[in-house]
Amino acid sequence: MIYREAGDFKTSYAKDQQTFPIAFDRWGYFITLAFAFLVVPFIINDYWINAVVLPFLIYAIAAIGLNILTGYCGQVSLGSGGFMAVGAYAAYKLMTGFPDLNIVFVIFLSGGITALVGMLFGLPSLRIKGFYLAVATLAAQFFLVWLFNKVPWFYNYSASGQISAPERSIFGYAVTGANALPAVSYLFCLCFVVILAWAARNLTRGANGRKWMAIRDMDIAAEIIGVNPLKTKLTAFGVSSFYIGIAGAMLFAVYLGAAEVGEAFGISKSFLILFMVIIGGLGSIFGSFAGAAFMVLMPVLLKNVMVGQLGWPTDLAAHFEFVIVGGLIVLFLIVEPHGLAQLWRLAKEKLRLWPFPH
Amino acid sequence: MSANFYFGVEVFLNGLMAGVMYSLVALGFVLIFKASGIFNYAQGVMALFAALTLVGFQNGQIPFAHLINAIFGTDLHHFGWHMPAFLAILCALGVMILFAFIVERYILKHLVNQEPIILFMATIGLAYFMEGLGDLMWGSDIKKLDVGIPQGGNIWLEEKTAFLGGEDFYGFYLDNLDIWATVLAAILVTSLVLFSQYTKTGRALRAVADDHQAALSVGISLRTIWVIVWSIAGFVALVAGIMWGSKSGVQFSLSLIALKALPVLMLGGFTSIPGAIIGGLIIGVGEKMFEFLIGAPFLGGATENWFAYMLALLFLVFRPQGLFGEKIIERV
Amino acid sequence: MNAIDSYITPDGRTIGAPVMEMKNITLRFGGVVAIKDISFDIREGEIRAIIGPNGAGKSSMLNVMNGFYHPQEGEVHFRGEKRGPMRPHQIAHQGIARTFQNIALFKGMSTLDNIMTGRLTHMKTGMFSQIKWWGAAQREEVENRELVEKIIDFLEIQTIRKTPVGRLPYGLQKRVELGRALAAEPKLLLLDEPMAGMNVEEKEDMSRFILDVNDEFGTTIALIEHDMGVVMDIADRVVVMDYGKKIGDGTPEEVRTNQDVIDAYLGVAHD
Amino acid sequence: MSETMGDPQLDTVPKLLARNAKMYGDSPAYREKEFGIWQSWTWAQTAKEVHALALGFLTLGIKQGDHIAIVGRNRPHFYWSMLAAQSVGAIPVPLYKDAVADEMAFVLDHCSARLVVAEDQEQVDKMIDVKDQLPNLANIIFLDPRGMRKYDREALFDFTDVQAKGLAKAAELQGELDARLAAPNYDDTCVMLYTSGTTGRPKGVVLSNRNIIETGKNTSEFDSLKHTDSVLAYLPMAWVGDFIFSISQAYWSGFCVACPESESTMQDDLRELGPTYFFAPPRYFEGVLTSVQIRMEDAGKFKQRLFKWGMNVAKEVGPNLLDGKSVGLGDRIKYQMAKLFVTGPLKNTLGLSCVRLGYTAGEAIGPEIFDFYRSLGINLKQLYGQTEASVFITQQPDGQVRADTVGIPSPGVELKIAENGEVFYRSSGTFVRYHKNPESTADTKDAQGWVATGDAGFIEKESGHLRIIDRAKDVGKMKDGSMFAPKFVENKLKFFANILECVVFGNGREMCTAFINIDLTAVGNWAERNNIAYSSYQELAAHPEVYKMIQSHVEEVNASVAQDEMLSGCQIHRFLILHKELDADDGELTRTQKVRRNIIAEKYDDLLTALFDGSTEISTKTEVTYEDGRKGSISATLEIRDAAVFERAKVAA
Repeated sequence: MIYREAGDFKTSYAKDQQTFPIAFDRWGYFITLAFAFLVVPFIINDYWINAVVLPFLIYAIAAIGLNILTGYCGQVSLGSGGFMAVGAYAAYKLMTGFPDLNIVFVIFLSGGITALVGMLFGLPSLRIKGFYLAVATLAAQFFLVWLFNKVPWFYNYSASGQISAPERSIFGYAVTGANALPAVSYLFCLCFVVILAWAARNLTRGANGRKWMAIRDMDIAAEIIGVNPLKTKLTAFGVSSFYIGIAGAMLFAVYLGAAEVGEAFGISKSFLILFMVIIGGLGSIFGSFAGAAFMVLMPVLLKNVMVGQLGWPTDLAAHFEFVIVGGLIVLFLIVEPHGLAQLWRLAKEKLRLWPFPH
Repeated sequence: MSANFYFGVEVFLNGLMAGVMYSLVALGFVLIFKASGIFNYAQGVMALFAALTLVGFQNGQIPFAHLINAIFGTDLHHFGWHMPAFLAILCALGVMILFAFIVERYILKHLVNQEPIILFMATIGLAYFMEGLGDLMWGSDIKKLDVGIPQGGNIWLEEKTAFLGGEDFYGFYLDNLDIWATVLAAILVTSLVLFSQYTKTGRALRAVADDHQAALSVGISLRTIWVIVWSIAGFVALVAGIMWGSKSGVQFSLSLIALKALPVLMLGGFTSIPGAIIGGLIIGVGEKMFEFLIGAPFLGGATENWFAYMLALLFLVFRPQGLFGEKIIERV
Repeated sequence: MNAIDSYITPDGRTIGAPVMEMKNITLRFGGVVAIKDISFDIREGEIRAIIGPNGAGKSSMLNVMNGFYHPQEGEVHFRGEKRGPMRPHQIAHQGIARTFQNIALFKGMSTLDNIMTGRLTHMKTGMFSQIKWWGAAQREEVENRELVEKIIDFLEIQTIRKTPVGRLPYGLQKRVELGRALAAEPKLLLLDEPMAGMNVEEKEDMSRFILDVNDEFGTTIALIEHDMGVVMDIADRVVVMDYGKKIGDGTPEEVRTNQDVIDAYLGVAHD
Repeated sequence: MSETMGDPQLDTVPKLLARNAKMYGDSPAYREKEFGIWQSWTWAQTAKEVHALALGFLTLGIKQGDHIAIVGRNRPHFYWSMLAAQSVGAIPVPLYKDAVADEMAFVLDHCSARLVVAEDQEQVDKMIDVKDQLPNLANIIFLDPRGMRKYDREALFDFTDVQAKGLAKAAELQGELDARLAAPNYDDTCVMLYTSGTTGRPKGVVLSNRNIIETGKNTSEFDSLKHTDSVLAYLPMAWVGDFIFSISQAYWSGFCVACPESESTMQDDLRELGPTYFFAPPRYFEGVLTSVQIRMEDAGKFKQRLFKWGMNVAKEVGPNLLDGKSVGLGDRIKYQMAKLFVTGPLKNTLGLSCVRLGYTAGEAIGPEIFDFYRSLGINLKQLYGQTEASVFITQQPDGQVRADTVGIPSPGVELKIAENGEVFYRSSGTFVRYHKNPESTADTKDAQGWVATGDAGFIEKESGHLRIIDRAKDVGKMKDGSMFAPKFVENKLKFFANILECVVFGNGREMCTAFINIDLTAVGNWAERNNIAYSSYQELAAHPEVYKMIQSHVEEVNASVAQDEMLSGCQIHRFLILHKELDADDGELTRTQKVRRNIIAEKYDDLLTALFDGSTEISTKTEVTYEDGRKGSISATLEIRDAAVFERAKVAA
């Protein structure tokens, strides 16, 4: 209905392959970006930033990461929580170990370290497939959490066993620690999200992405047409963990400020990220955002309604949240196994064919 | 022989007993997986749910009391009667079977021939749902479960074995509950094996995994089979719930036994019943011994959390098809 | 081994020296012998068919040729070199592409992307230029797209360019798969029952494409088929297998008159 | 008629090309959807391509005045070939690519072509089949080498090779080429086009540079075409229309000519390209409208209601806005809403949203079809023309667009109506002669340059618009002496989506009867909805329900014909639905899809007698030709129906 594509034709492959081939989408994208950078920081309040926007941005990064591994390369992972923990603890050690190191580098380095760990745990993926691998990744989850619990060096022998982020700033604005202004941390995260999403798109649109998807769709055929399975899977694990590690580092440093591995990066975190990917849509960057938004917003809404409006005790509300999240997951899988991204695609098709039904 | 050796033996025995429980839970997975190709992550939560329901019936709790109170400002809690254990168990079993029907009717039916990973996700969703539901119905406070299984150390065994290993060894300390649990679990495991090996239904169950026609040929519809396996899984969950519950109270952590069973499956293979049993024992013994010999002394303990997984992982790297799976010849 | 000489086909194409030589190949699965001491060669620019009744071991042979199975005995020589222990993906890089009997397309991707995967062995840009995209990666993408579009045009599948392959009818899927193999610009193209499960017109189309491929790109083709009819029309030389043994080898005429072959196809009892 | 001398700089098409290459060097001249994207050539690049090809032609020894035949679907390379031909002083002769070998043989022989530029193996094979009948045919150039590896290359060349060869020899040939470019004058031949005459063998219409360039100039100015415009070239290259739109007008105003990927993808390509200037025969617009209706039938209730509402608003307001009449604010708002939700997206999905000028011609177009597109806000107009006139005889100026007229004389065209009602014209576009056919030249064009159109019509007093009734020779008298104009009735019938084609008979008889072809898409869809099972066109056509429906249409038409006191005698008393679709391959239609009524009358003589002798059914057997040229025959028993006829409208006394 809103699309006017006649005359919007492509005269080169570069144009044909761009991310938003339809002019209308392209403009929508630019406007959204402009809005996020130029308007949001001035209108947003602390509650929204802390309750919704920051977690959304950070989890979006994690979701993109897992989507690269699971959605694009078809390797199911239940270890995201553990890898986020790696990112977080790496960031903590780097920040405390090298106080002068710029926070941006800290975060990228933490991602890098996580990537290495991820590839280590990715090694078995050459031999074991499907569920076996999925369950195997739980090994990473439990082992890593245990490791950060049991080895005091990781939390600098602090009595509480907690890690807490010291203040770091860029251009004189604090982005971590107590004095960080919400708007600043927002912009900080936003920059990372935009860059990383863009990089993810580029990694998945070309040769590299096709290797991943070939492995996902039919690994034997992929190998026979010349895709090196181990290398491909490992890059997927590496890149994925890089993203998840960065998300972990930011969750700890920018959002939580202080964390204890058990409750911040437990297995429930792994599932949370997985839900985001599934509900958002496997194999879709947009889906990662949609899923993150959904899983972040829904509990907030439920809480507001049940506690805020109906005045129920919080524990009851929490239980309800479980019931509803669980129910929604099942419902989603039944109604649209390919997630919000697919719904979006279908809606778009309808709009493009409007007024015709097909 | 030094006392340490006997402590080791004691640990070993405890490991075996834990292992039997693992096998039991793992069996629940295997049955469902073989019959419906579903990897049922909710298995553990089912145990929790079953236990909660059981306690609820025993103490005559009013379901959803909190919710009702929250909405209508009432102050309900109990019906005020106590149900005898065996009756409560029957009721709980009934609930689990009902649950099996609901799952088949409202979930599985709509998810036939989806990719396995989707079904797996669905069971995770289901797990979340049941966890919330259980708490909503019966409240999330830790509950004591007592169905009359004797508890505490087994004096008899302790005295009989005291003479071994000199003066600083007081004989094997094994908890009666564990012994009972082991015995019951062993019985259950054997009967399940017999059931699946020697009854028509049982064979059908094993058949459907690889070939739905086979199942139908025995004259049982796929949906019936699903209901059956999920009921069985519910029953297994109930038993597991009772054991764990009586031991350490009915609480969220109970649902984690599922996570315990996963490495067992990796080790034994998702489709192999003997695999599940042997795997269970190996893991049970393995993690206890590892903790006793290496974990506690050198690694600051609590290695049970991950040892099983690491073991399974390493194992799989060298034998991807698991203990009892046959070698896969890949075709194109 | 007369590796130098070459011959001229009736329709005037020059067939060169052997591209691939199979020497005394034997392949077992556990106790089962799938291939028993088979030798033959495939020459530059020819269409070489391997035929035989179902279960004759044709597919296994193809899997040996592209390194998916490793024979217990015998040697595979490709372009004059003895093949060492190699993984299939390395062999693909040597210039051997294939199609599959039961289609092995990447269901989640469009026709275009599927054929683009055929180019993967030729695409070299590293991860970081991929991330940057503008520059090397995009240039490479476009160059390969141009080549792939020529193949799409050649196979007359322009209209399904952006359709997910899952939605395509069987015949078209076969064509896309051929396209994926062609995209690799292989030195040797292996076709696994390219006409299996096709109706007459589809078979005719496919034979036309195979001939055109061999003709336009001079591609050396080895194909296996269980029904003799089609093959005899398009193949230059034919190997006949039965129960893992080679029972005939030569031009279609020679093979057609070979007594063992006739028996095998009439299903005369084996002693 | 003024014998102006053309601007010496611009008196041939190649000179126009040179000018465009200078003036619009970087703006697109040609586009073609190929390899998944729109390959584009600027005017400058086009000039290079043509130059290279022209040199190539010289290497093949093309002489001035030679004929070069061009066979293929619309592709830039063929337009270049025509330009290259003109550059070396040869005469391009585009042919219908789906003509069978011997039809081509006739034409090639008739114009004694030296060279053929053919599209692909299919066309080349045809040439090779008939080569030995054509002593003059020296060489064949092909575009697509696919499948021709093994062909004997001695007289067969690849398009790009020829260009390369030409460039290689550029040094010695350039002088010759320049000379030939300079040589021709305004009245030398520009192109020769074969008319698929409704009767007999095609005639080669010779058009001069004057014809082509004057026409391009006048009509471009008439509709103020600019170099920023674009057109989709999808109609047969052999048809004069395509030459005028894609060469004459395009080169005069320098706009871009785009070619679809293939016939089958034309609709999609149109949607992508979104041209600003669009020509299509009424058939096309009918077809699209039918498909719109069919697709909307599958839509949900809400959408259908919205669609109805939007179209109604558009119908009320749209035409007035187009004609620049004053429209109330409320209506304007409603129209904008409709545009947002219905007409806008609809136009877009049809690929017509950018069209600022659309023409239809060739046959009468149904009023409601015409209004449908007008109300979408598409400036669709009618023109009246023919090959001999370089198309344009009359056309409708903006603001004076009506369904039932064909507009006022185009610039530089004079009209006169003979007493028998036949329309004559005289213009700068009037053709020079029929090739090797002085007598038919003579009886079409008289000494003063008046050309008989062969159509009967009259000029409306008040508006000065021309109205066409029918082919002059088809207009006859019925037994009772009243006027018989079959086309007039046929058109009314064809305005029904369910009727694809029909032929009315009755000349010299006491009543009118008709053969009818149903439209398989429309009727088929209707059958589905009323779950009527059918396996073939023949079966569907014979279905009593279908007969019932068609009968109602016929009677409606009779009712309206009855209103016209001149023609009320032409009401259809009896009709039958043909068991096969009329088809150009069977010679029943011309290549431009016009009915050849005499041929049909002969072929279906038995049916015709049955129609008039009052029998209620007739069994028959018919020859058919399949795509691949094989012949076969189908036999059927056809029902004949009587239709209600109406009182002649009394002339108020």
